[in-house]
Amino acid sequence: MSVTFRSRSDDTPILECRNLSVTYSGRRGDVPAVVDFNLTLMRGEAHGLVGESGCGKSTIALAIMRYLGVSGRITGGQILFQGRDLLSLDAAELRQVRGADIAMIYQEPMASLNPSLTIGEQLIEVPMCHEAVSRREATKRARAMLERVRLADGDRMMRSYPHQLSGGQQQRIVIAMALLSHPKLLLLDEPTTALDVTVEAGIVDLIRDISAEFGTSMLYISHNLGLVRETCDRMTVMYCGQPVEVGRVQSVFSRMRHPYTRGLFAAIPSLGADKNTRPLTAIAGQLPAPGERPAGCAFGPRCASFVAGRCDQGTIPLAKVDALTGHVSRCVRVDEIDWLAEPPPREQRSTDVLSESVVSVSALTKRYQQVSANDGLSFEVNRGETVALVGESGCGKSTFARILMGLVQATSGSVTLSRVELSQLPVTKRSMKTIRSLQMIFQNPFDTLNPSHTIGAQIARVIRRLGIERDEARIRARVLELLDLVKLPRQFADRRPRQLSGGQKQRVGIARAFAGKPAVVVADEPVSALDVSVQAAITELLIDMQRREGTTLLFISHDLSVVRYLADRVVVMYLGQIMEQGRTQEVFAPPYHPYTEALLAAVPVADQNMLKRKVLLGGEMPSASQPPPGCRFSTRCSYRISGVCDVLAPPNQEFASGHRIACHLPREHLLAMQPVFREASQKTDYVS
Amino acid sequence: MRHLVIRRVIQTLLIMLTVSALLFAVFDSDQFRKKIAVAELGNFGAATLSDSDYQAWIVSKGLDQSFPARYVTWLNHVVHGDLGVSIEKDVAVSTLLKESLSSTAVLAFYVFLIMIPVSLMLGVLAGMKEGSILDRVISVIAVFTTSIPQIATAALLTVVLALGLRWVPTKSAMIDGFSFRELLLPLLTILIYEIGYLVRMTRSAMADVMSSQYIRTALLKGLPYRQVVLKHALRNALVVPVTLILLELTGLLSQVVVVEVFFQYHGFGRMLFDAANFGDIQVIQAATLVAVCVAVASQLLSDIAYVLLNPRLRVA
Amino acid sequence: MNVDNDREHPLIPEAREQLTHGLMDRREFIRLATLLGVAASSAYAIAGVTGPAMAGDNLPFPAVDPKAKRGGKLRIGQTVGRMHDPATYAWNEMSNQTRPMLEYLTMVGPDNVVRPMLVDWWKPSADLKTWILHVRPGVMWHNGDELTADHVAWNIRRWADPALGSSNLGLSTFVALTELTGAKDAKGKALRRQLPNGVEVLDRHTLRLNLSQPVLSVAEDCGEYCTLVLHPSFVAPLSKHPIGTGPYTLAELRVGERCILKRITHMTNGQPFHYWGGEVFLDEIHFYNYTLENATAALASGSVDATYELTVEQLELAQSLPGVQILSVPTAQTLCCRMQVDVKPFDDIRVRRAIVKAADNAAIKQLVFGDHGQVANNCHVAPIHPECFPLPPVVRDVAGAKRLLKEAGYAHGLDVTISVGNNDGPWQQAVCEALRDQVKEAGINLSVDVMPEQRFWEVWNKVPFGATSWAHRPLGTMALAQAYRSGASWNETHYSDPAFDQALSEAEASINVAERKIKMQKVEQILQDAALMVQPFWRPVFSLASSRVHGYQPHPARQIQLNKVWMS
Amino acid sequence: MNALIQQTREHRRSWMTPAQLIGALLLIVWVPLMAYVMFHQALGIAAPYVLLPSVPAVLALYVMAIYHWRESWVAVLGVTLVCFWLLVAVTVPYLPLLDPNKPLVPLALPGALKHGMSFMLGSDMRGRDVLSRTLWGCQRVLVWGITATSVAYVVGVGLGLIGGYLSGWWDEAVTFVGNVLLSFPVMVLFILVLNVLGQSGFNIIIAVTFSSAPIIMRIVRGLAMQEKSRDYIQAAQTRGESALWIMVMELLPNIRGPLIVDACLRLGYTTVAITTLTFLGLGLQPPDPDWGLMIKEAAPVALLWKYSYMLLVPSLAVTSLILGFNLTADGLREMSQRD
Repeated sequence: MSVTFRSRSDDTPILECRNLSVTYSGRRGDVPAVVDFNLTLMRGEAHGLVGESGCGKSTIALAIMRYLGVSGRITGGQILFQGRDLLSLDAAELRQVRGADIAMIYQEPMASLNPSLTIGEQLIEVPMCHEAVSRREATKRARAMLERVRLADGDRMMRSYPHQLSGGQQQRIVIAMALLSHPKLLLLDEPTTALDVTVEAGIVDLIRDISAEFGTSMLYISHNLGLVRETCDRMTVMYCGQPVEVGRVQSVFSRMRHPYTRGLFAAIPSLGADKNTRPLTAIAGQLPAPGERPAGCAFGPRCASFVAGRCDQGTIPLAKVDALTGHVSRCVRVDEIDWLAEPPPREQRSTDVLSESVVSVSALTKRYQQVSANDGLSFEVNRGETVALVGESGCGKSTFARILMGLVQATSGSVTLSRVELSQLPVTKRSMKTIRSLQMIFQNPFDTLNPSHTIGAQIARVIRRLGIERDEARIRARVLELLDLVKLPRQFADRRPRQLSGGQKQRVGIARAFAGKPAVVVADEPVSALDVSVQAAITELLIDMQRREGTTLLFISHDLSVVRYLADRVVVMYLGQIMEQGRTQEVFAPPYHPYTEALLAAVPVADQNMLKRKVLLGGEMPSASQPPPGCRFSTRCSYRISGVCDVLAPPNQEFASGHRIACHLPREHLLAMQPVFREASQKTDYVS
Repeated sequence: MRHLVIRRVIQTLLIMLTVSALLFAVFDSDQFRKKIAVAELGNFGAATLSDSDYQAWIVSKGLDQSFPARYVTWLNHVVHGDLGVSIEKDVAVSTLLKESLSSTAVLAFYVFLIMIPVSLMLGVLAGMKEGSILDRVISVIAVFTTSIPQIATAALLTVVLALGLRWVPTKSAMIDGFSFRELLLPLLTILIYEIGYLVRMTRSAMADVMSSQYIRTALLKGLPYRQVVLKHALRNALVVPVTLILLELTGLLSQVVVVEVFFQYHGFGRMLFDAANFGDIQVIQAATLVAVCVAVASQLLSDIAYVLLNPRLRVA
Repeated sequence: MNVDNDREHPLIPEAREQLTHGLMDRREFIRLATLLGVAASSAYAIAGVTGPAMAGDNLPFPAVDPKAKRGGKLRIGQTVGRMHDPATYAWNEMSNQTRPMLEYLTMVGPDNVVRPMLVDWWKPSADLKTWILHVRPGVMWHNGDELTADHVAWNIRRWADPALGSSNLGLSTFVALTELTGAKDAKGKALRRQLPNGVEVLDRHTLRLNLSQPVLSVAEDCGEYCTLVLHPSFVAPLSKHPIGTGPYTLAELRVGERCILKRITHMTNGQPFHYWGGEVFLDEIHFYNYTLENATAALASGSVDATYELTVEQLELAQSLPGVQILSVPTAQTLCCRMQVDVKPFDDIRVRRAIVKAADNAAIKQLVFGDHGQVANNCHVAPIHPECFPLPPVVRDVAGAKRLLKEAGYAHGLDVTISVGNNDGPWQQAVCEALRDQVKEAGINLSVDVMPEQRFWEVWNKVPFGATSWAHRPLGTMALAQAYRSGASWNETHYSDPAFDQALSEAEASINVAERKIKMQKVEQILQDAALMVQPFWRPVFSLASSRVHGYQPHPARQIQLNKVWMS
Repeated sequence: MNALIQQTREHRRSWMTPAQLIGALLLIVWVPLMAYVMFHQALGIAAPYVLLPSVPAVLALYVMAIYHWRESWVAVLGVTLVCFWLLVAVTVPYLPLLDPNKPLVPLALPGALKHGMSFMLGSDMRGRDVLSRTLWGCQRVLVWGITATSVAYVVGVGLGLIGGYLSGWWDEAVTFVGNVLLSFPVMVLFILVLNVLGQSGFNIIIAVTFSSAPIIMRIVRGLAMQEKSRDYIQAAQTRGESALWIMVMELLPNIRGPLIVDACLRLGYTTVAITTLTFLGLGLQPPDPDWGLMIKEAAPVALLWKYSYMLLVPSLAVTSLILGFNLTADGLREMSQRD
């Protein structure tokens, strides 16, 4: 671990929460958001708070700040900051604590900055307010702080408005703002969730350095186990407003002693595993609705080790797992469950990939005025295969999907589906056969279904529209059959989307896509908006459906773990161009394209057994309206050959059959690249 | 930013051209022309206007040209300030407009003078703490005042202030010259609605801003509440009200019709109303044109103000 | 010809005879005598009644109040119109604005008796076809000219010029100064031209009218509201070049806003102005633009001192206002719910008769004016007209109306619409609504189409069925000649009956009252039988003034005469 | 087979969705009322019976509205006011009122008992009962207001969907037309339209459409553009649905929330507009009772404190109706924000 825990003899914790309870009052009565929360945070310590959405982790941060809005209130417990009860402070005292002693960093940097004040103005008011320094002095400090958060061109930054900066820059500004008053405690509420992976890696790196440099204590809130593992010393896993497992990060990851923690871990695809070697296991059931917390263990109804009469009785206390490290778990059966048992092995799943090309893309280009969203894409997709398009936002992967679906038309080049040219054919002019054989699954579960129509009606409309069935009774029968296939109860046919959870909606989306027995399904980030435990279920469902129907799957994602997990072949895109493509194992192992390498290194890893090499990308992603000449990645590439990379378009170097890398680097150089990941027992220059 | 403004200016010009063409076309019919002819030839009724006289008049006026030529001629006149002559009042329309617009401008001046500070202040106070007692009281009053149609406001104010308390005269013809006492009823009538409307808009803008994340950031930075409101919130919350205030110039042109007619105040609205009643074509045409000019200009100003107040648009 | 010595009309002795023998009542005698050129005061004297006190023997103005004070400004609330060409004025209000500045040849007083103004006497021939007019000497124009017979002749010729399009051509006198050309215009209307020697100037102050047919009402016609006497240098609009003979001149005119007249002290040639009509008291006269409805409010709040008219709806309200005087006068003002005889379904006289029969004039009057006003007889001659022959009252006959409708083929009801403009007040609409309720019993569905005033004036003579308000005229024949004679300029019913025209001309030609009354009976009867209109009543005119205003007299024709009005 | 049975059962259970039921009820209220007011003469003897079905429909609507919106007292109050006037509009022929158009006793003060007739709210200068005129007066305002707003909505929504969904040249054209119309101050536009076309109820509908449709168009266009980018629209596009289907069946139902709020507000605006136009003498013409007309007629008469009821009563009536619309809109907006 790079963040080595510097234990001090100072006994007073920076922050201590004792039996903290927070309740929100709503129209349907009071809803407890946090119940009996305990936390001790020592000086210089970084504590991770992990859990899925709705588990109360953000509420804790806001409660510490005493900023719960009109509906939220603290119903019990204490929050001690350096031994002082924050709950007893009056408004003026509170103001002195806020920003000066405790600072917060937010999930959406853009929304957190005032759009009509310059960055400088927003920065300097912190020291001016808390330390009553002069404007000049405050400006000097702010300017210096910008350098420490590694923002170049600080003077320009100071004069800029938030909208003129990129998301990564904005988050650095927010961090700088938080650090300006040298707070003792930093609350980070999902600080990287809204950012791209490579940007996230930079921010995480910065946060790690800051905590080392300033000795600030941190409460790091995230849904991402990997991030917590990489940034924190201790962690708390939250479920339904309660901590279920607390301990040193290493201890928790190596000895998970709560079924929920284990479930979470099992639901995350690992960069080292694919669908055939380690299938994902979803957590059964759903998160209970707020206010409907079951008696006893909140996780009980979803737990495989549930024992009636024990798990659903009374209050479950935190049981010690390891007294030395303070590792505790809220499980009554912590000593009974066989924690080492492997999940039952699944049947070996294999896909019948035929070498028959279904979708063929060649030199496809799409320009919106100046912006070239796609530039000369060429690749093949074979029948029954899963091909993943990977890249960060703005790389043009969604544009390609829109061209394929006929929602926009290409500027030049061709896309064929079963030898039918589609690049210039809008969907309204396509034959019913083409439409039927090409369907799509969308990213946002809250958007994918029309809120006004029942689930049944929406699926039925597809069946009717695509001409699969004409008889009303048979349509109805087919609807119910599809619901069965995506493992949704039949009653859902009469429900409206708002009565469904995100995962359920995505199941309906899958049912709708597969209703017409399509040859190709395009899935645009189908799981990225879902909680971890649901992601796994949906991913598995997708794989099942694909296998059952023999469908070709075009999977668009920014999440390399998921791609690694389910794709047969991968196409890596950057700024509208393909950087690398090949079979999954080939892409995820050297030789890498420098961008692929950076992308892989940026992924936070939750697996204790994996070690990761540090590769950081410099600079910002250039604007798509002014792509750099030569290799588009050249502005951020650490291997850049000046005079070549930024002048000439890179050649495609073929390494294995179909494994192509668009790079100027000499073949030998590429072949000599080290893998990004290693097993833990190996070398030491890997970070973990 | 310059690009945005230029684009808006061009759009505005295009709209003005279209509106002027429309207005010209609408009043370019035989029926209306005959009326002007009758008036200009000084005859008592259209019945006595012989066809030959009429045709001669048309030729003398150059109205026998093609439509586009006539339009261009007319537009040329308009641009040079020749808006025709009022049939009813025997005065050049431009003179009439100048007088009536200046009377209305006096009214408008006082409206804005009072409306802007009062409504912005009340709106900000209400929106600052959504759901507080102050907010509820202000909001409820605002809903009421925006629900009373102006004729009802005018009637009720007359009943209370003029008939009941006898503080002000019932009418505002200002026959002995300008009198603030007489201006009071029309002024209040407009203000009651306008302030309510603007308070509601300011309140919701302020409430939106106060619930935004950057206000949370500012508060959690430990800044004093006053500073958060004055420095962080107002700047963003007032963008919409300011643009709305400029747009209200248009709204005012509508409202003065009712108010001026009710209180017999000699302004633009009254003039337009009289002209409409009399069928004073050239006055209607010119007044509409001027009204549209003012409206379009206020829309343009409002858009430009929006761009200027919004750093996102100002600093591209 | 020495007209001065021969001023008494040959008919005067005969009339005096009739008066003595009780064949003629006193009022009628006075009218006849003044008509024939006898000064009103003399006529009153001959008749042995006390006439209204007058300012002078030969002056048309009332006597001067000994308490009268000079000075002050009178503010009157009425519609302020433009002052373009007095001969083509469309509304009476315009002439009110002009009256302090321009004057008439004669003036009809509040008692409906005509008196000399700019002519100091007149004399008709026995056949009423030749009239001598004597222009009052010593009347000065504001520019220093003296008023002469030539000026008057210029005016009269102008009024009789068909090219001008003045409503004066609806007055018998001026019609009689024209002749038919024999040609017709595009719409089939007979064209007229002026008689070549209709107006003859005899000397500096005397002129003679040679009429093409006998006319009784020359003196009254010369006092109608469009016959303001202009200086021959006149160029429209009047408001730009105001030259008159009156004691005031125009100071400011803002149409729809105000009209301000100020007393003249000096003529434009610098000489002091001496007004012929004796002393006037007001310094300034202001007209402020208030509609009928708003004028009372303006008076109540002290914005004006007097109003043009008080509508009957506001009567009760006005009575409760402190410090105001309500003035009223009987008139021949009326509302004619008239039908066009050449438009379906009114081209069928049975339909018109059915509507007339279904209406109850007395009930309508009672409903709208209560105890004020007089019931009318659908023949447009009022009891206050000297020549009125009292026909028996029209009787409502719903059954008869139904029968007529059935005959006309409307057994299952008739749908008609009446248009009304409320130009004299909302009572007009009330009349139509009452009519609607009454004719409903006969199976006639009458819809009332209420139009804004100005709209209504655009179509008043075009709508098939409309409620037109008719202003007061001193003689009954005057309205009949304007409105019902074939081809008359204001013939809104399109009625054309040679028998009627003949009868009317005969009546107009007869001076003998007993004889004329009998002739009028025929005229009235023809008109009533033609069932052109439901004319329910003669309305009174009310006006309102602050008690500070003295001598403000309501006039049956709503003329505002301010020469002797003063303010305290 | 099983599925079939289930299907028919479910089909029977939901033969009419709540939205359809509300729509049907609204039609049952509005159509007879419109027929009654616009074609009173033509209906003849049947006229009084036409409104009978509307009475229970109004009550049913009220009960439904109260039930659905019980969480917001603002909305409940608003709906109560609106439904009160709706109820008055459909029951007024059956109420024991004096003839609203018949002059009975002029200037009877409120509460006066004259000639055996009780004038609870007094009588006007022509002796017509103010209470009766006020109650009858709501008919015209409601009918023309609702009709004009509906027409404006049909036009505005249509154009807005075209502009917002089809974009491109369609959008440019629709937006330009909208901008041209919006460049007229409302009252100026009304005066112009009514002057050129003449004064009648139908021309008021046209004038209201000219002034409101562009605003509705803008709102719909904005909502449609926002909604268009959502995945379910793309889903519909990718299955080759026609633009018309997407606009009407996919888009429209999802933007109806803000539109219903706006419609309530707009009903208020239209009511103001119609009352104002009548007041100015430009709109609906006398004699039938109408609030704007009552104010117009009373303004010159109510010059004394004791006659102020003539102004007060119609002013309060029109205010209460508009307040009803505005409160309903506020309540609905508040509820939509809470969800």
